[in-house]
Amino acid sequence: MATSPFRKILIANRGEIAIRVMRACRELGITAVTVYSEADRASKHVRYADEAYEIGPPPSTESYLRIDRIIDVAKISGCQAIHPGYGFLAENPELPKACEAEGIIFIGPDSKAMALVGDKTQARRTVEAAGIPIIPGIKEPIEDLKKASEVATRLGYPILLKAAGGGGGKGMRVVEKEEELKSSFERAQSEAESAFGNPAIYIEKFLIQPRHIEIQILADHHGNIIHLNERECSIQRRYQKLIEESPSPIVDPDLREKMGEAAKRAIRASGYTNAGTVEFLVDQKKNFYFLEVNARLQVEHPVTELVTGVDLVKEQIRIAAGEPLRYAQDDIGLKGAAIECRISAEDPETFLPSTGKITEMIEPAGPGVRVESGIYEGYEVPVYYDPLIAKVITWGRDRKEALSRMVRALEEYRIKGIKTTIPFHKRILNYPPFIEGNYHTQTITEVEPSMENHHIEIGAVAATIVAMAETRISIQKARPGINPWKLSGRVNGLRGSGW
Amino acid sequence: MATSPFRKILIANRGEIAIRVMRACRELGITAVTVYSEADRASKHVRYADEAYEIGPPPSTESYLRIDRIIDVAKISGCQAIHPGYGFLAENPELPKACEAEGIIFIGPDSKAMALVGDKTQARRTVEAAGIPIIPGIKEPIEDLKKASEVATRLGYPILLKAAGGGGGKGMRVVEKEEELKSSFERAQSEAESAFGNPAIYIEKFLIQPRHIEIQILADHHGNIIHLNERECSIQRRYQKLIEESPSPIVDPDLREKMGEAAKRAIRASGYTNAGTVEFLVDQKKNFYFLEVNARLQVEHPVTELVTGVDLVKEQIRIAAGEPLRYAQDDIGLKGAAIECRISAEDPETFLPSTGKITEMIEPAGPGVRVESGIYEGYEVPVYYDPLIAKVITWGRDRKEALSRMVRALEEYRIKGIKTTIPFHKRILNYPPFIEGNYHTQTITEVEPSMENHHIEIGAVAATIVAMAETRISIQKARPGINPWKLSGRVNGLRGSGW
Amino acid sequence: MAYVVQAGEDRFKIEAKRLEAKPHEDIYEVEIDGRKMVVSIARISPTHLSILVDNNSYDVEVERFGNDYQVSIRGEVYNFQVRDERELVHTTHHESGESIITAPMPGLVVDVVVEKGKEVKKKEKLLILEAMKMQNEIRSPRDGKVIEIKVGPGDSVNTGDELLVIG
Amino acid sequence: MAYVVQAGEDRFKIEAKRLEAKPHEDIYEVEIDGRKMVVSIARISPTHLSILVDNNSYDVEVERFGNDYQVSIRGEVYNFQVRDERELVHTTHHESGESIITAPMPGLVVDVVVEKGKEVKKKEKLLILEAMKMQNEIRSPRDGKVIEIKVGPGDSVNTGDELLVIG
Repeated sequence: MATSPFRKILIANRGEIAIRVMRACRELGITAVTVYSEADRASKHVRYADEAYEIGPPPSTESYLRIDRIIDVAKISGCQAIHPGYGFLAENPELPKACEAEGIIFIGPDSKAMALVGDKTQARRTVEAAGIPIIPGIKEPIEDLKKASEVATRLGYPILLKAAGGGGGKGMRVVEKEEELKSSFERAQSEAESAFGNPAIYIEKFLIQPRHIEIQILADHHGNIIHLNERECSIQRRYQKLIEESPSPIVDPDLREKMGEAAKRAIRASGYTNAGTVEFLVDQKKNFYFLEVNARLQVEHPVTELVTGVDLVKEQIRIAAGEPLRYAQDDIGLKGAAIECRISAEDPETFLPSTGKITEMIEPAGPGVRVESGIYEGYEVPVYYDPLIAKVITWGRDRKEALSRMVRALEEYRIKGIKTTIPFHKRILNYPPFIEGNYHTQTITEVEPSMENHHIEIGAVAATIVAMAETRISIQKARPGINPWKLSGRVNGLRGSGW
Repeated sequence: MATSPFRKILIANRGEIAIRVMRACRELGITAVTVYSEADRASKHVRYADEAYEIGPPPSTESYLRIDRIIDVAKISGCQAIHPGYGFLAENPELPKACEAEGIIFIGPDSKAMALVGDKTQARRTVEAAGIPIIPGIKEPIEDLKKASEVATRLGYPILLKAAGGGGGKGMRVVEKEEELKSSFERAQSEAESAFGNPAIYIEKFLIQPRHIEIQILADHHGNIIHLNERECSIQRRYQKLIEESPSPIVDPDLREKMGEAAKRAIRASGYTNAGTVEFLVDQKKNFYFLEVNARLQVEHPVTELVTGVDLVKEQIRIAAGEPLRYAQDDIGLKGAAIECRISAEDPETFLPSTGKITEMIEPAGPGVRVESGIYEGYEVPVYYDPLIAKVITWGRDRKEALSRMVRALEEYRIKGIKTTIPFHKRILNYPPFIEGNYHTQTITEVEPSMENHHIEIGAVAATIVAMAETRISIQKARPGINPWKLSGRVNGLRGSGW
Repeated sequence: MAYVVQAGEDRFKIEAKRLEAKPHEDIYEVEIDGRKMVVSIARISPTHLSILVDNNSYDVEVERFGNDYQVSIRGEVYNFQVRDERELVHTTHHESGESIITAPMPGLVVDVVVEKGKEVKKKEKLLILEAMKMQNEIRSPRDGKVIEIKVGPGDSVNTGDELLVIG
Repeated sequence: MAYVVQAGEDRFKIEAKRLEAKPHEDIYEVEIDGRKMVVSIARISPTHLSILVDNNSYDVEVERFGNDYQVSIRGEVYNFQVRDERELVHTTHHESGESIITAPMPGLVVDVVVEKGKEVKKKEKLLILEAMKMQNEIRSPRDGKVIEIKVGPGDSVNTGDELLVIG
């Protein structure tokens, strides 16, 4: 039905983002090839793909992080391009480098630009030189506690520790005072090592109650760069984004214009192409500071898609194929408001991962609701990968409508067999400062456990009815040797007081 | 989270449209009450409602069409307003009349305007007087074959027979020549009688290959009327719409403006308020003729919602509460393109109804896809009601993108246990004249059964593997008396050649 | 044991043998009309299979309607008859000259258009069944004669109830 | 037979009797803390109930995690313990002074922060378990003393495996 510059693309990822990219491929008439680990044979991305290749054992270091195997699959299957999704190899410059060596197109920036923006120290230097404000902090990665202590003392506590090797919140820690530095520094190093294979950490001044606001960028190979408005991602836990929205409740057209221009300058200065995101922190006086460039499609890209009508994945593919951007800056509107909740397989109180089999599932639908998920009824959520299993994104004519649709969608979403963060999201959606748009990166720590118990009596009745039925069934199952007439009597006896 | 003029609304309907209206209620913070027949206790609309009242046996004449019982429920439950959905009582002026008598607000036009537009003869006269072109035909309902024959001869064949008492394609027949008139007239009368309790028929000149294009209207109680662009609904079978889209591929801004203005004049001349649709036929020279006013929310309203961003159900509720329209004509844009496929529980080849239990279900999702459905896994599709079980609506930045998303969504939609029209829709979506936007109300008769069999070998293998497993299971089940060791031997023997 | 799998004029002889059972998949050797291939099957449910053949991925739904297996792959639908090769030998000898027309869905008989003894053509209208608010025409599957009429106007019927016999 | 159903400090005594079985619903008489009500239950699945009480409609999911029943209604989640009233009499007499800390999910033990014999406070960190790419802190459910440590750094554990004993 559609024509495209590529015939065949390899999606080197799994879960919801692999399916997101494959959906774009189907709509463009491109054959979608994917890879999978031994744990993922029955995963949805394998079923959704046109072709699928096993690349190794479950741990991602032996499968999804194996550049050699991914390149092999691309060559064997005759793929012209590789889309990395997010996570795994998406920000590893070795993948575009290997693609360049093999004549395969990498759907993302070239290895040089990716290496530049991925090295946060170098990235800061580059954008600072382009006249963009950065957060006070050092410009060198640190591997040594003594050095860390000196720098922290100079900047003044609180300070922030971050992995130099990657993003996504892994390895990030705030340190409030000198006494906490040692243990936090060591933990951050160990997480950074395990997540990115690089224990280097860098340190910056920690802003009080800042807002995390980022600008979506598209840049082609012909020097055209546009921004697609901001997303606010201040609802975070341990530096992991949980909720994102566009527009930000505090960004007015003037600030949008300024941040958009700064982001474009940062991208131009870095020689960056394809889709990317420039992250800023915004302080209480609406000063913004460059944080980093995310050299990939973001988890939260759908909120931008809903308010602009642009399919970012398709634009990534077109840019990679060398097409000039189809939109000028003036073509990018901002219609209504969109919000995303990331649903994780985690206990909503303790945030401990919850794995297991999804026994029943009903996804939300209806007006203004979009679901991106990698799960299905009967799916076993594996222990090896990120706990993000689904995203709910809602659109409304205004923020209020988008929020009311999100509450409705979260109430509709039923995932049984594992615990998820849905109840946690519902709490945030009902938290007055969030409803008022008056929140920041620490807001989540203020949200109290839910005290809602409107329906506790009905809940108790439902639990009783199900427990009664289970008692009956287990009595039947547990006594295979019993005379059936007697068993029948027992069951009927129980039936008198239940199902 | 939201405030609304009403505290509590009764939704006097079932299936997907009842859920659509209840979703709007939830988003507005309105308590949603519904009614159900004995066959519908486990239906999704009962589960979705805040309150539900049983109103009678399965046949709709004894339940969903019982105005007295519906009014009783509204009074007992303390509802301030009634939303009728579409179908059932939605175009029966007795319902608004009963509401008026009881001081309940009817979410729709008043009984007088509904009676006027519902009487097609009177409606035509009214709009013709307002200067809007109508199709040549008579202005009187006919109950007698002889009269019908005279009129048909005067207009010249082909002619069209239509039920005077209601819409939705029921009772409609084209008659190509005199010899067919008798049987068609009798059948049309009988269908009209059974669907609307009124056997009267009217006759009009049948246009050759016209296009069915309709204008969505919102009219408040303060004299404000706006139109929300057109929808093209030319893909019809037996005068039942199957696929609708907005914008129409043949409507340019000039024609849109003209048809929009004509529709507003028709609405004003009829004294009509709330949401309504003015249907036109458009001939090959782009002349348009008034067909009728649909005095209700349409099945296909979501396509308008997707290209305008207006939630029509919420606007209906606000209008009914007496609020002035929140939009002027200039606020109504037209962004991108949207298309809807109506999924029915029917055999895709014979169109015979298919009832039974839905054993597995996966609904489509992802970018640009909206699903409105009234089904779930485990649901028994009842024999008593309309076979429409779900709607898939897709949006794209242009028509091509909307269509490619629809194909992708139809491929994702899996409904097992009953047959559905999904394969039929896929055929239309692949039919070149449809892809080119070059179609009309008879196009569907040209679409050939699918000859696609790219995957027939894989299909045959899958059928074999499942059949083998079933054989094994049925052997196990069928021989309870057999020595278990021997049975085990048999099973293993089979296993050698199967699962 | 080989199976004969047929959809309209397409007919395959298929034999499948399980070679290996892994945690997430079963590996089969499948012989289809003499060609052998190795097939990986992951069972999403007993009637929903993820199939990989030469790395090509198919997400396949199978439904049984009576003796037919309806298979859906990416919106393509096939109706297969699956028969044990040996069974086939028997049934082909037993073909009767009569066709029993059964109700395709529950409904109300509104009209029987033909009378007993009438010669009918293939696709000729036989009776009208109302269900789901629509009047549905039941047509003859073949040329023949109406041998028996088992229902009359006003009768309620269930799926599979016999309506007429064409001989 | 009555049940005691408890969620945190909320505790209900519930007795349910089925009065009638209809095609689409079962009618129960439920007595909750002495108040009687009539409840209609439609089973969407064995653990998914549509409940009507006085025409109020609740779509309720119930999940069993061990002895707990997790109930979701419109995004509200409750964790109930459901016990037979008689059973309750027994168990309250058998409370042991030891708490066994088990792994809440499969993972890799990265670090054990406490040593045997250490006094710990409620919520004090005990060990670090890596799963799903995150380091998760396992904390003490109560004040007490570390009586036994059953795992060490580098050990892989499955859900429910015993990690430590607090006395």
